[in-house]
Amino acid sequence: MAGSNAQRAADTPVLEVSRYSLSYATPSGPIHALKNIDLRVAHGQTHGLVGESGSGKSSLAWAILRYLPENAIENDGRLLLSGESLRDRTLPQILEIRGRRISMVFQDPSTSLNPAMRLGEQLSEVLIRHRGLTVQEALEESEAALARTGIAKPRDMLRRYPHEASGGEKQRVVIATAFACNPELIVFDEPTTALDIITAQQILELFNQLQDETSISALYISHDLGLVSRVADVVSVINSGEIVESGPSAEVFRTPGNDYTKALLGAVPNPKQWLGVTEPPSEAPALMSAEGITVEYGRQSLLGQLLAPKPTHLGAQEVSIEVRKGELVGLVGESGSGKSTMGKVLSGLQDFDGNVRFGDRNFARLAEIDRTYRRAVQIVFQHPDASLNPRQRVREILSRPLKLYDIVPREQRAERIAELLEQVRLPQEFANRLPHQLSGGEKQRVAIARAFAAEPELVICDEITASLDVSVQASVAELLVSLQRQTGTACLFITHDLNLVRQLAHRICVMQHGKLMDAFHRDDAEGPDRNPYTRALLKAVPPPASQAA
Amino acid sequence: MPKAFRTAAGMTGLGLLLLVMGAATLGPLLAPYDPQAFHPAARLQGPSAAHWLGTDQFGRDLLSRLLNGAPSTVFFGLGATLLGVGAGSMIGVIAGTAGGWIDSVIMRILDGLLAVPELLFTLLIVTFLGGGMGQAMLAVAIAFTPGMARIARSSVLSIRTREYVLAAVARGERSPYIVLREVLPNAVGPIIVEATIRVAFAIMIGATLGFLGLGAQPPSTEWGLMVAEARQFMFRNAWTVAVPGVAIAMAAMGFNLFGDALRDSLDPRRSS
Amino acid sequence: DDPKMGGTLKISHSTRIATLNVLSLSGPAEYPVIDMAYSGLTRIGPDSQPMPDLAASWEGSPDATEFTFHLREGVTFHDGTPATASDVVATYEAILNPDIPASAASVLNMIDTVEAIDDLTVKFSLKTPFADFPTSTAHANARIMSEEALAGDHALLDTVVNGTGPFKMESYDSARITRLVRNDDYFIEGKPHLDAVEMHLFPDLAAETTNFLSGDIDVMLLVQQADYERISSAPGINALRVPSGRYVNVVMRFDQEPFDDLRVREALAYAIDRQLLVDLVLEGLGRPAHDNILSPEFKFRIDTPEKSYDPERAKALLAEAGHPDGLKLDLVASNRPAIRAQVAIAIKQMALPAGFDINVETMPHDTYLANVWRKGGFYMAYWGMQPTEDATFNLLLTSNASYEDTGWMNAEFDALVQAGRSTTIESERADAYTKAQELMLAELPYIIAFYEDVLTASKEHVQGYTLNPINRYFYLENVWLDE
Amino acid sequence: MTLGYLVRRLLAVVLVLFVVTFAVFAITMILPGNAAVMILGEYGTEEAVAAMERRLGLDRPWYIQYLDWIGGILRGDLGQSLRLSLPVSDVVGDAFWNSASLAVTALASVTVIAIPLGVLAAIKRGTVADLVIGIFSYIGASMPEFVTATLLLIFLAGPALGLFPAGGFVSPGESLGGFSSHVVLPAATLGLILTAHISRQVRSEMSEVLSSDYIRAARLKGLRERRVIRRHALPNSLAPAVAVISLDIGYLLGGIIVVEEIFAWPGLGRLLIYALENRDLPVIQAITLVLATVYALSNLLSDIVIAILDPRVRYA
Ligand SMILES: Nc1ncnc2c1ncn2[C@@H]1O[C@H](COP(=O)(O)OP(=O)(O)OP(=O)(O)O)[C@@H](O)[C@H]1O
Ligand SMILES: Nc1ncnc2c1ncn2[C@@H]1O[C@H](COP(=O)(O)OP(=O)(O)OP(=O)(O)O)[C@@H](O)[C@H]1O
Ligand SMILES: [Mg+2]
Ligand SMILES: [Mg+2]
Repeated sequence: MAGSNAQRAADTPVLEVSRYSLSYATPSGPIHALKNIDLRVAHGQTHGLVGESGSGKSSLAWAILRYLPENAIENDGRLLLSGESLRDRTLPQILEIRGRRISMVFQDPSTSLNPAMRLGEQLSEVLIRHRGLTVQEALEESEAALARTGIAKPRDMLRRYPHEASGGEKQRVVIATAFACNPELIVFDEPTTALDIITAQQILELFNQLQDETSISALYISHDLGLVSRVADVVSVINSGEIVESGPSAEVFRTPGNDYTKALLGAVPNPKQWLGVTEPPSEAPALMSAEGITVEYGRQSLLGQLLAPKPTHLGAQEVSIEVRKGELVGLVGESGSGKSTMGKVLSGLQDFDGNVRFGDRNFARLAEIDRTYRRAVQIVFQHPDASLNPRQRVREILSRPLKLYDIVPREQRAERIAELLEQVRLPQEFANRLPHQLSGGEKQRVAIARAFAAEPELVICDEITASLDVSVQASVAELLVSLQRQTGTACLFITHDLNLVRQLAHRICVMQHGKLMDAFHRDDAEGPDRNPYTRALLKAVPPPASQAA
Repeated sequence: MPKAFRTAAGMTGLGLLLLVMGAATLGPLLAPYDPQAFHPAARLQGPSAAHWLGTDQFGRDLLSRLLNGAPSTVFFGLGATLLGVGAGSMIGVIAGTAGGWIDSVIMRILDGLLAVPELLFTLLIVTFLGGGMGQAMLAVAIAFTPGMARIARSSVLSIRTREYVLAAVARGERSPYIVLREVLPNAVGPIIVEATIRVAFAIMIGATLGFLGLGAQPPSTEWGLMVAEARQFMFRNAWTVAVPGVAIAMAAMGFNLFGDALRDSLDPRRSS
Repeated sequence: DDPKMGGTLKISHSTRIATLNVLSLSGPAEYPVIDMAYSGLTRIGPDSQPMPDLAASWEGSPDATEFTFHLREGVTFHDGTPATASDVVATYEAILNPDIPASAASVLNMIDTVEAIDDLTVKFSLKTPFADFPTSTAHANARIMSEEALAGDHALLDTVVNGTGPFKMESYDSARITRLVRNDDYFIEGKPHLDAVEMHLFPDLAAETTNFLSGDIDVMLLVQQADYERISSAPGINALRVPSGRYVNVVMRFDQEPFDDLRVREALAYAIDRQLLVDLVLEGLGRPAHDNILSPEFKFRIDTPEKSYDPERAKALLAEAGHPDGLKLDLVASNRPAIRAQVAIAIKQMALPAGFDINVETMPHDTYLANVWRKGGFYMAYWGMQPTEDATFNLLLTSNASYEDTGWMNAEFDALVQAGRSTTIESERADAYTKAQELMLAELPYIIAFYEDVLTASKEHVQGYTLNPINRYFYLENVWLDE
Repeated sequence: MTLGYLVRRLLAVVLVLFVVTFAVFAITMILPGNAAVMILGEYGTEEAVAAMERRLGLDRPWYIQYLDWIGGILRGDLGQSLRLSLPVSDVVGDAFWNSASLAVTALASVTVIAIPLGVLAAIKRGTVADLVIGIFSYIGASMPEFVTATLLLIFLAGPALGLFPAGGFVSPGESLGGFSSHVVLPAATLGLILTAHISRQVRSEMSEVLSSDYIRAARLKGLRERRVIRRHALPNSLAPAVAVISLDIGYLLGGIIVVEEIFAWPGLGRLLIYALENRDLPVIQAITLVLATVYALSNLLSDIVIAILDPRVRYA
C-alpha cells in the first residue's frame, strides 16, 4: 500500500516547509536545531522523518504546531498548511487550527493522557471544542471513533481512567482523538517507541488501516528506519537539523545516496548478520544453570501483613536457564515479563526459590550466595545514568573490584585501570572524570569495564543498549562481543530487541508473564517447532530497513 | 557558583545568610556597647546617632543586644537542627538499610511521634525538661527527629535501589562500604536541603519558646526573648519589638531562601 | 452626686479565675470575685483597718485571747438560707482542718476553739494572745461559707458560689467571662448600685490594655507600670495609683556562704541604687525602700534610715569580709512575673562596680517553685502587702514563720513579735515593733529595694471605685456608673 | 479505598494515641513539681501541699493514676481538671469548639486565598505577579506567629488605627459580627504563614503539571487556555496541594497555641499553656489526645480527598 496514495497528491501540498530554520537561545550560545528545512507533505501522503536523537525531529513538529518554547528563534522561512501561512496566525487562530486541522500523536500515551480525566472526556472534548457537539453527541461520536481503532468495548473504555487501560489501548485513544476531527495533517512523533513490540506492531497496522480509510496526510517521525519504511511513502533523513536526503522511501532505503543515511542503515541490527563470537562453544559444559527459579514479590513481614496486607506477585515462575562456558545467551520478552527479575536473581540481588548451580556448587536462596559467586558473576545495568555512582571518579569506580578481590597488587592498579579503559576503547584521561562528564555510551563502557575488572566467568547484561542511540548501540554490542572473545567470559544478554539478540546470541530464551516460554538455538529461530509466542514476537519485529524496501 | 544561587532569590538568601552568620560569629565583637549596660538617661528611645537601633527599657543599646543575641539565636537553630538531623538521619539510615522488621518497628514508632504536631511536641518536652535554652534546643531536636528520620529513610531507600548500589551489592561489597561510600554520600542531598530549611524553622520555634518563657531566659539576648521583654513597651517604642522581630524573620528567611536555592541546584527539574 | 442605680461594670484582668474555692484560691483575679460574692466576719477597709462585715461588731478580752463576734441579723446566703453562727463555726473549722488546704490557716493557727454562743454570736479562744485577731478574721480566704456547702462535696466549692456578698454568681467561664449579678438581699441597704459585674479575661497584657483603651471595658484591674502613663493620660480614664507595701526581696540564706556574713549582705545593700531601680523597673511608680519589710502604710513603721548607692563602701565591706577581689554569685529568679528577673538584672548591673559579679539565672516558675523557693541560697522573692505588722513578720521572718526562708532564726526577734501581738496597749505594741524593725534592719535578712504601687484604672463614668493597698478588697458594692 | 483500610488506619491512630498518652504521663511523673505545688504556689506549706495532693489524688503511685485515667477514658470519662476544678470534658470541650472556630476560619480563608495565589504565580511564572507572590510567601514563611501577631497588634489594633479588637472572643452563636471582628487578627496571623507555604507548594505543583506532557497534549488539541487550566491542570495539582494542607494542619495546630495566647482566644492552645504551667495533667493529656486525633483524622480525610481527586490513588 505504501506509495499508493502518492499519486493522488493534489496540487497544493497539505504541508509545505521551506527554508525554515530554528535555533534555541541558551546561556552558552544558540543551538541550531533546524537549518533551512525544505519539506512537502502532499495530500493523502505519509511523510517519514528519520534521524538520531537530538537531530531536530521534534523541533520541527513543534514548529508546525506553533508550540515553541520561549527561547526559540525562527528565521523567515515558511510554514504553510494547505497554502496558508501558519506563522502569520494569531494565537486564537492557531487554537482553531490545532486539533481540527492539524493534530498530533505523541510518543508516550501514558504521559500524554491526563491521569485525572476519563478517557471519554479527553476524546470528546476535541469534538465539543471544534465541531460544536453537545456532550452527549460527542460521547456517541467518540464511541464510534474508538470502535474504528479496534477497541472491543468502546463504551466501556470511555468510562475508564488512563491507568485503567493498557499502553496499546491508551495509544488507540490518542490516535482516535487525533483522527476525530478529520484533520488535514496528523503529526506522529514516535508513536510506538514506548510500547512493547507486539503492541507497537498492532498500532502500526492500525495507522496504515486508518490512513487508507481517511487518506489524511501524515508526518511520521521516528528514529527507527525499519519502522518508517513500513509506513511512509516519502522519507526525509535529518541529521543535526539538516535534511540530508529525501525521496520515495523505497529508493532511499535501497540506494541511500548520503553517507549519513548509509551509516544509519548500517547501524540497524540485522539478525542475518552474525556479530557474536565465531565459534559458539555449544558442547562446552554448563557454567551456570538456574533450575525452577520462582520469585514472589511483595512478601510482607508479619506486622506488615496485619497492618496493611498487600497481594503478592510472581516475578518469575519455575524458570530454568542454562549458560555454558564462553557462551552468550539471549533472554528476551516484552516489558514486565520477568527478564530483569532473572537477572537480579542470578546476580544475587533478589531472593528466590529454586536452585542456582554454578560450577559444582548449589545455591538455594539468596542468603547462600557468597563472595566467590559474586566475584564470578558480574552485572551491567540498563541505565548508564544510574549505574555509576555520581560521586566517584572513573578511577575509583574501576579500582573497586580490583581492590575488593585483590586482582592485581596495589602498585599495578593504575596500570590495570588504564588497560581496562583501553579495552573498552576509552582514553586513559577518562580515569579522572566524574560520571556526569561522560556521554551515555561512555558511561556504559565504564560500567562494562567495571564488570570485566573482576575477571568474572559470567556477565549479566540487562538491557545495556536500550537507552542508547542506534549507532551507539551497535558499538556497545560489538564491544561486548570483542571482550567476550578476549576473555572467554560467558554472558547472559537481556534485551527486548530481537534483531539485536539474534546478531549476538548463541542461544535465545523467551519469557512471558514470568514464565520461560521457549529456548532455542539461534539457527532454529525460524524453525517450525517455535512456540507461538516466539513466532508472534518475531513477526512483530520490523524487518531491517534494507530488506523492507 | 551554582546556577540556582545566581537568581535574585538565591542571592538574597545567600546575602541574608552571610549577614546572619556574620552576626552570629562576629556580632558580640562588633557590638558598640556592652549589651547589658544600662543607659538610664536614654531609655526607650528610637534610633539615634548614639544608638543606631534605639534602646530598651533599661536604656540598653538594641543594636548591641541584637548582635550579642545573634549567636544564641542562630546557633540555637543550627544546634537543634544538627542534633535532630543527626539523630533522625541515623535512625532513618538504620531503618532504610536494615529493612525487615527493624524497619517496620522504627517506622511504626515514627508514625506515632509524627502524629503529634511538632510545636505541641516541643512544648510538651520543653515543659517537662523544665525550660531554658539547652532544654529548648534538646526539645526542638527531639521534635525534629521523627520527621528527619522519615526523610533520611526515604532518601536511603531511593538510593538503595539505584543501579550502582545494586552493582556494589552484586559485586560482593561489604555493608559498611555500601552504606558509607555508595548510599550515604548520595543520600545526603535531600537531608541537607531539608536541614537547611529546618534551621529556619528551628530559629522560629526557638524564638517562640523564648517568647513563651520556655526557652532562653533573661538576661539572655536571644531574639525571641527580646521581643517578649519588649512587648509591654511596644506602643511606646515599636522599635524594641520590631528590631528583634524583623531580625528573626530575616534569619529565618535567609535559611529558607538558601535552602530552596540549594534544593534547586540539586534538582535541575525545579530550577527555573 | 447621688449614686445612680443599674448598669453592668466590665472589669478586665489578665490572670485566670481558676477556682472559686474561698479556702484555697490565690489568683489576683479571683479575689475580686469572692470579695463580691462572699463576706468575712470582718473586712479590711480602704483605711487598712478592720471594719464590720458579716459581724456588725466584736470585742476582745484585755489579754487578747478571747474574741466575740456579733453577727448581723437577717442575713441570708444567695440561696436564701439564713447565715448564722453555725456557718461561721463550720467555716473556721474547715480552715483549721489539716486535711483541707486553706490559705488562711497560717494566719489563724492561733485559734484554739471556735463556738457558736447563739445564732448570732461566735466566740473564739486563742492559744496565744493575739491583738490583731479582728484583722486576721478579715483574711481574704476566710470568707464565711454555708455549713451545708462545707458538709457537702468540697469539689463543688470550686465552681458553686453561695455567699452573703453584694453580688451573686451568674455564670463562670474560667476561660473568658465570669459574671455576677446584684444580690437584692444584700445586708447593706441600698447597695450594691450595679446590676451586674463582668470579669473579662485577657491573658495577653497588650491585648488587655488595647481593649481597655479602645473597647468597652470599664475597669482594668491591674495596670502594668509600662502602660500606666499612656493609660493615665488617655482621655476619659482615671488611673489610680495606690501606694502599697508590695515588694520584691532578695533572699540571702544565713546558713550558707557567703551571706552568713553580715558584711556581705550590707555590701550588697549599698551596691543598689534604689531610686534608679524604681525609675527603671517601676517607671517611677513606687517608692525606694531601705530594706524595711514594713512600708509607710503600717501603723508601727519606724523612720528608716536611707541607704544611698555607695559602691565604694560596698567594696570596702566586701574586702573586710574577705572578698577583696569581689564575689561571683548566682542569683536565681523565676520568670513570673517578669519583675523578678528585671530587678535581678538591674541589681546585677548596679552591683558590678562594687565587685559583685552576679550571674542572673532566670527559670520558669514551676521549676523555681520546685527547686529553688525556700531551698536556694540567693534568689528573688515577691510578696504582696500583708494587713498587719504581725502578719508580715510571721509570714517570713520569725523562726516559725509560715514561709521562713532565710534561716535567720533570731530568738530575740521572735520574742519582740510575740510581745507585739499579745497586748492591746498601743504604746507597748509600738515599742515591741520598733525594736523588732531595728533588729531586722541591723541583721538585714532581706534586701528590699522598693515598694511597688498598686495600679488600676477605670473609665471616667465609673464612680466610687477604689481599692486597698493589700489588693484583696475592692468594695465594688460602692461603685456606680455615671452614664 | 476500602472499609478495611479505614478501619486499619483508625486502629493505627488509636495505637499511636495510646503510646502518646503513656509517654506524656510517664514524663510528668519523673519531673519535679506537680499540680498541688503549682496551685498553692508560694503559699504552699508542706502540709498544705500534702493535703492538696491527697485531695487531687496525686499521692497515689503513678501507674495507679495512669490505669485510673485510662479506665476513665475507656468509659468516656476524661477526668477532672486539677487546676480548674471542672470536668476535663467540659473545659476541653468548650475550648475545642472555640479553637475549631478559629482554625476553620483560618484554614478556610487560607485555602481560598493560597490556592488561587499559587495557581496565579504558576501561570504567570517569571512575571511581576509571580515575584510579588514569591516575596510575600518568603516573608510570610519566615515570620514566627508571635512576631506577626505583635506587629498586627501594633499597627491594626494599636491606638493609632484601632481597626480590630486587640484580643478576646465572641462566639459566633452570640454575635456573628462580634466573632468576625475578633477572629480577623488571630486568623490573619495563622493564615499568613500557611498561605505562604501552601501557595508556594501549589505554585510548584502547578508549574510541574503545566510542564507535563498531557497539558501539552491538551493545548495541542486546540483547547482554550481556560479549560486547560481548570479542567486539566487544576485537578492534578490540587491532590498534592491537599496533601500539603493536611500536613500544614499539624502546623496550624501548633501555631494556634501561640496565637490563642496572644489574642486571648479561649481555645485549646491557651488552655494547654495554662495546663502546662500548672501541671494539670488530665487537661494536658486530653488536649494532646484531641490535637493528635484531629491531626490524624485530617490526614485520613486528606487521603480520602486525594483518592477522590486522583483516580490513580487506591488504598486497600
Ligand atoms: N527548549 C530548548 N532549548 C534549548 N535547546 C533545545 C530545546 N529543545 C530542544 N533543544 C535541542 O535542540 C536539539 C533538537 O531537539 P529535538 O527535541 O528536536 O530532537 P529530536 O530529534 O526530537 O530528538 P529525540 O529523538 O531524542 O526526541 C537537541 O540538541 C536539543 O537538545
Ligand atoms: N521489586 C518489585 N516489587 C514488586 N514487583 C516487582 C518488583 N520488581 C519487578 N516487579 C514486577 O515483576 C514483573 C517482572 O518484572 P521485571 O522487571 O523482571 O520485568 P522485565 O522483563 O525486566 O521488564 P522490562 O522490559 O520493562 O525491564 C513485573 O510485572 C514487575 O512489575
Ligand atoms: Mg523528539
Ligand atoms: Mg527490565
